Amino acid sequence: MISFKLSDEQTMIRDSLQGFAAEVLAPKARAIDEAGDMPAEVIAQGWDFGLIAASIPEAYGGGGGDRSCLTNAVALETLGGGCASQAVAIMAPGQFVNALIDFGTEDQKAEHLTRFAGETPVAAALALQESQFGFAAEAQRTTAARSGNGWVLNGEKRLIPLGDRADHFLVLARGPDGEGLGAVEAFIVPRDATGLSLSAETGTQGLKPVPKAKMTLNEVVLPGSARLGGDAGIDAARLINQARVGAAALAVGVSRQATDFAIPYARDRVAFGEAIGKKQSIAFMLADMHIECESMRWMVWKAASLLEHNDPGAAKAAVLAQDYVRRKAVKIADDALQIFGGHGFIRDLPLEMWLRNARALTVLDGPVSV
Amino acid sequence: MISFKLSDEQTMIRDSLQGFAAEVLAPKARAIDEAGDMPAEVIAQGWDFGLIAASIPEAYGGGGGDRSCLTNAVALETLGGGCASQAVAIMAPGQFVNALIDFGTEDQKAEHLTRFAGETPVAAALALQESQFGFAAEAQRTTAARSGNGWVLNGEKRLIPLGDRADHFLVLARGPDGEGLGAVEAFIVPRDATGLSLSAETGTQGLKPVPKAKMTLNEVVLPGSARLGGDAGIDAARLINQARVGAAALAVGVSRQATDFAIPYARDRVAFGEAIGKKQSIAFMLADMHIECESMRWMVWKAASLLEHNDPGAAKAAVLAQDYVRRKAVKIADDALQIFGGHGFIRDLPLEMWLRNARALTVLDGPVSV
Amino acid sequence: MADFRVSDIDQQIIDKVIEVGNSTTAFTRHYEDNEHEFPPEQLEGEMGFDQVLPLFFKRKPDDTPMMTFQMLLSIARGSTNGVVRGLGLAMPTGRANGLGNAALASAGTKEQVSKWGNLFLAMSITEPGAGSDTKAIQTTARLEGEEWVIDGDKIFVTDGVRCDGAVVWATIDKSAGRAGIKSFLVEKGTPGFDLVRKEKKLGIRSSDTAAYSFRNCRIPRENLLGGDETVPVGGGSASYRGVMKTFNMTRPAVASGGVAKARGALDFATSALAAEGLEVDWTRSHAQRSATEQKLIEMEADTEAATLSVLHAAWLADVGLPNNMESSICKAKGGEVCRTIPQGAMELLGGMSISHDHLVEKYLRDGRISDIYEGTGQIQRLIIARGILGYSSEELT
Amino acid sequence: MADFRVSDIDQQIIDKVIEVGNSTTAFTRHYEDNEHEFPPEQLEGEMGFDQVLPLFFKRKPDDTPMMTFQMLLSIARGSTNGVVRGLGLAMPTGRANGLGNAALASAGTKEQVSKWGNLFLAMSITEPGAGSDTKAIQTTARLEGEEWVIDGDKIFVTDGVRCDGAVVWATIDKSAGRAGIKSFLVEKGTPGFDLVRKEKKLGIRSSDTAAYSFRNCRIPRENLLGGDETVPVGGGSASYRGVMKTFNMTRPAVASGGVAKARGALDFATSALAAEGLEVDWTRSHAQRSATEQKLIEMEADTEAATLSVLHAAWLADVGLPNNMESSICKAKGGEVCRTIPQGAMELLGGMSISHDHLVEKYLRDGRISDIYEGTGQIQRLIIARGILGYSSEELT
Repeated sequence: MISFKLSDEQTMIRDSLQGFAAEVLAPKARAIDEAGDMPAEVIAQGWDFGLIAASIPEAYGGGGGDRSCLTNAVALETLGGGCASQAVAIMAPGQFVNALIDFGTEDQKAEHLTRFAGETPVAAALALQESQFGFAAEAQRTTAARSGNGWVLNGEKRLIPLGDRADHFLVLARGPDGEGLGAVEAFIVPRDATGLSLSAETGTQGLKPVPKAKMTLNEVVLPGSARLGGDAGIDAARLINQARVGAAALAVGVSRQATDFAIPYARDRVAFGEAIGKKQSIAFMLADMHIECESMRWMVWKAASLLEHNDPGAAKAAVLAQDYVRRKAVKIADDALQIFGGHGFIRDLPLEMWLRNARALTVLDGPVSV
Repeated sequence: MISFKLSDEQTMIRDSLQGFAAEVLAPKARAIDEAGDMPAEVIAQGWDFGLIAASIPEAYGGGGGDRSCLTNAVALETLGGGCASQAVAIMAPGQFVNALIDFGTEDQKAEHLTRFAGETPVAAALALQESQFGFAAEAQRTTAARSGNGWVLNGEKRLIPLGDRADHFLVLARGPDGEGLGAVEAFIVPRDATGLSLSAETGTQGLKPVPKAKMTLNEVVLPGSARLGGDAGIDAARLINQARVGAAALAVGVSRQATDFAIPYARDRVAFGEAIGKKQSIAFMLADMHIECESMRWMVWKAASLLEHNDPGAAKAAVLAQDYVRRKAVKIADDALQIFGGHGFIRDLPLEMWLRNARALTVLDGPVSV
Repeated sequence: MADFRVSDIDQQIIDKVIEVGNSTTAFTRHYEDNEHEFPPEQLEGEMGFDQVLPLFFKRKPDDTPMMTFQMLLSIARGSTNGVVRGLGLAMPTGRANGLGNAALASAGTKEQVSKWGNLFLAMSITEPGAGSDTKAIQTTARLEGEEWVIDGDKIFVTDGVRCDGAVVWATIDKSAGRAGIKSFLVEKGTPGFDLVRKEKKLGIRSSDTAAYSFRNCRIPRENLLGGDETVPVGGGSASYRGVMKTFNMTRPAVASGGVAKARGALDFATSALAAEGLEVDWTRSHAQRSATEQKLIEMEADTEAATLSVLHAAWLADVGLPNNMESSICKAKGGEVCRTIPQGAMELLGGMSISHDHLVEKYLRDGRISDIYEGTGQIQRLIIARGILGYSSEELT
Repeated sequence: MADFRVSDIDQQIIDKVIEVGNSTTAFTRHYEDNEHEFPPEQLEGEMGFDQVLPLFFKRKPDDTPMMTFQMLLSIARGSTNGVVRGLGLAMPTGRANGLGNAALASAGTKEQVSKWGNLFLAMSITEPGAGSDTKAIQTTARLEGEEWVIDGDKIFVTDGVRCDGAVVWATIDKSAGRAGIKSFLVEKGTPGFDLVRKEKKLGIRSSDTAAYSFRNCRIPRENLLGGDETVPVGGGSASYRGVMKTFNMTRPAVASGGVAKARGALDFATSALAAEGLEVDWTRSHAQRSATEQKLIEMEADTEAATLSVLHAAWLADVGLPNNMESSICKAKGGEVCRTIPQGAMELLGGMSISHDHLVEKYLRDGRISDIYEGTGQIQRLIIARGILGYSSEELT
């Protein structure tokens, strides 16, 4: 049945994260963005909410809760409404953990999940993006070839979140079988694998303070057990769609934040003798921003919910959510900036940061997952 | 050098057509559209301006003026600003004549052009559109195969303007050589060719009163001399781009007409105690309509001018003009209707007719040419 | 918990509604071309809502709540090809389902409902000089003895030709503004009440639209809806509020009509283009898509967003939460997609989309009204902006 | 006759301007990252406008008229990668080319022009509480003996750090509204005139932006631009009108800056995607294109339309025709594409577009200001709407 009602647990998570986003993340956002550096304490504070460990089975020391894409979407939107960069730093390890829960063999789960169930933050990340412009996950260039019982990986991955500190990466690569997304495999790769080298990225326009690394894979030899899911492999479409919807959920949070920031300003700012909010051009712009924040949210919720239920319509819903948010989120952040005029262009206010973050979140296939 | 100045002759043509469009075409437009029938007298009155004969060489009894795509663009915009349907009925034969002037052999010109140099209207048309959705001129399905010294045509053409009365058609078909547009050839086909059958179309949403026919070509055998341009053939890209820009020029006229009609209404119509033109939502809509009417015009002028000079940038400019007008013209006509609210939806006012005509002109590859 | 799936039985109902809606497809073009002709009681092959009704009894308590589900049905029904009977086709409420009936139900006294409940009633509000600004209406009603005397002109009366009568808005006191506006039930045949013309329209031709004139038109005193004109002027009249309440509840329904036309045009384009080999591959990223795929995806996303906004507004009503803002949001979205999606569908289909050989052009014409009636997109944005900015209707105009 | 081609020599000049503009590309990222550092007189490999100047003498009388051509050059120059010197780079007017210099040239007396013409002058109008609404400025100037005493705060002063002084707007009579506003030349170092801070901005970091404060700042009486404050209040002051005239003339120039950033981002995307095999085939129809091709075509069309609107406004000025409406049209278009095109370019390029490895992200940041300064898109639309509707600035607000 169709319902827009969050469960009590989801409501509780949202409410507690709302406070954290508004009182902890948002006030620090500008300073962290300017410094271009992510404080470890932010990650630790985020870790304390137990979002990542919540759905790790009890057998591995986790919370044993249901693995819910919708809960994650709600959490990401809420955190993104405080600071998208800090949200990414906090939630990036979830990509690794969620994929293991969804696709990992019992051995893989046992080996890796326990580490994420503790009280200390553990860094891990998905390595998906590559150097080429017009990057498409289904046409990626990193390759995985069979070699005896194991695998050999070659290629380059870019903009890997937490790449400076992660002990393990989930590296996506084109395997020898299948076509398009059907050929995409995921491999659990330790940081110290021979042939793997990491270096810091030069910098990015949006999500600026998120630590990001470039990874070169030069004949990286992996055992057969490194292939996520073992012989069964993974459903790459599902994994990548979870990442797309994750980024979209964050972008909804950014859009909502920018809209909510612009509304009181439009009431307060006087031009030509009147509050600019009383001008239809500004009032209607705000109305459209509000309309689209709502619409984006339902698109993301639907995609997350169908992904959670492994519904046959999930892939379509995820593509639609990604497309919709891509078109609306940047416009909303950009219009919010416009309402502030020249003030929006100055780095004293957060408008320009939100524009950069909205742009980053809607060109990347997700540094976080639902 | 860059200049936006029309020649004295172009200015004169525009001014005289403006009067004709406003005083003759526009007042009749609604009645003709409702009747779904094009009066012969309209075509005769339009013919009297000598637009089609103007650039037929003197040797064939024509005006001997320069063949100017820009002049045609100006004329089409102006006529389209009176009534697009009547403009099509008047100017459709120009597609046949212009193509003959541009690409015809001396024999072809001598045989056909003289007929169009007289005082009596002569109907002729380009047969381009086909049944398939997503029609692309470069992937058309009508074929022309060599047969001895001649040709055999097979296929179906749709929505041919003046198809009920034209004595000759210029039929486009894929020849045996080349790829894409490079394979497209034009053939001069008489109405009574064996294997050719014509029937009236059931009706259309826009350009409703323009007589339109469906043509079936079943093993239509043509002599070698029927191929436009003889052995040299044609530059199909140029011919089709002239049609695209022709339709765009008409659509600019429709957009301008709708905008100019909405402006005084917005001043007069009172809602909530004030002229609706004083509401920024309406005022800015009108401003955007005006901005885009201007912008579309320059896009069309540039494309027409480059086509006229056979400039290397002409194909690109034509595609850009078509794309731009496609996106803007329908929006303008639709916004004009919106300003009139429910009144715009009723067939007493011309708003809904302009919307239908704008839509037709921006999905067809031109029933007229520059 | 939040969910976006429909149950099997609900899907069966939706499919059946579509089947019913398509059962008259063969006649659609005829009633487009002969717009002032009313179809007979039964068309060849026509299926009725009675085909759908039995399925309803199989619904379970945990199926999608009713108002939300009605929106899904409205979108499904409006997206079909066989709309030849106007707004009333295939809906479960029978003949007496005009907009005026809704007004009667919400604002009439018990006696009035029982007296007129079986009439087919239109709603007559708009005037040549008053569209969205309903408080500017000029039609007057004055009490002479036991009769109201109505004078004025009305336009855009939906079902105004075939209805049995209309609920007419008139002011009993122009100086009182909104509070002076009352609604009156005027039956067809009342002297002084004339059907001036049936409008010729761009679309929704199977829904007739009338213009009325009232000249010294006398109706019994008890034809005032709600029965009592003495409600204090300052607080607004009961009947006015009753009708506005009807409107608040019907906005999602009207929005669903706009979404339906977007959906119909999009479905047409999707299948017609698939037949030409132009089909969306949902596993491909943007850089690997064709222009047609990308445009279909964008149209699908826009239509989906509008659909979800309608469902959300309806769901709030289902669970008893306020939905005033959300009703305007979904009406704005429905009004947007009813314009852009049929336009976009025709663009992708190309030149042949304008031909009467196909019904896609009808979706553009039929859909267009959805951004106009029951409040234009501009009016909805005004309501939304006032809501988020905390402005009154005097502060933000 | 109407023509849209450029002559060979003009194309050579454009190409050379691009070469000059790209000559400092190696330093661009450095001055982005170290935004408060001024580059030295000469960077390694840096070319100057002296490379371009000789070509100008080869232009013929029938080449594109000068202001129109300047717009082409401005777009070409602004689209290059090597913008490390702000607005003044590679322009033919030398150092004294601040916005204040234009104001001085148009509103100053002969004596004032000859006295201050060699200074680099900024323009100081905006205040924390007065952006587009310039008549609301609060900075005051009062005459005390032979001195004007300036008091107030100014923000968004372009070149305000490196300039020698600024033309400052202040009111001598708040009750007179616009007519009370005069402009004053205040040199750096004048007591009471303080540079409060240099702003940190999203983009155009090579153009410094300052905030000023004036506290009991005394300047000689003759520093009033135009020299005479006694112009009747009702008719507006000569200096105010002088400056507005400057603005009217500079709107196309500012628009060209926005178009330039659109052009630069689009050119980057076009060639980068071509290298990946994603190239526009101009002979293909919509149904045969890839999504990338279609988006590139739309962005190219939008950029072209904006370009033509700029050229049209400039051309009208060249031939001596009024261009007030057209200046606003092109400013609106420039403001639009400076936002949408860099955004769209990054969208097509995908994730790597955010990386500092590439300059495409800079076009988004640099371009964004073009829809804000010299009148936002909203202000331009207000001007255009007033023009077409025949409303005064009091009637349409």
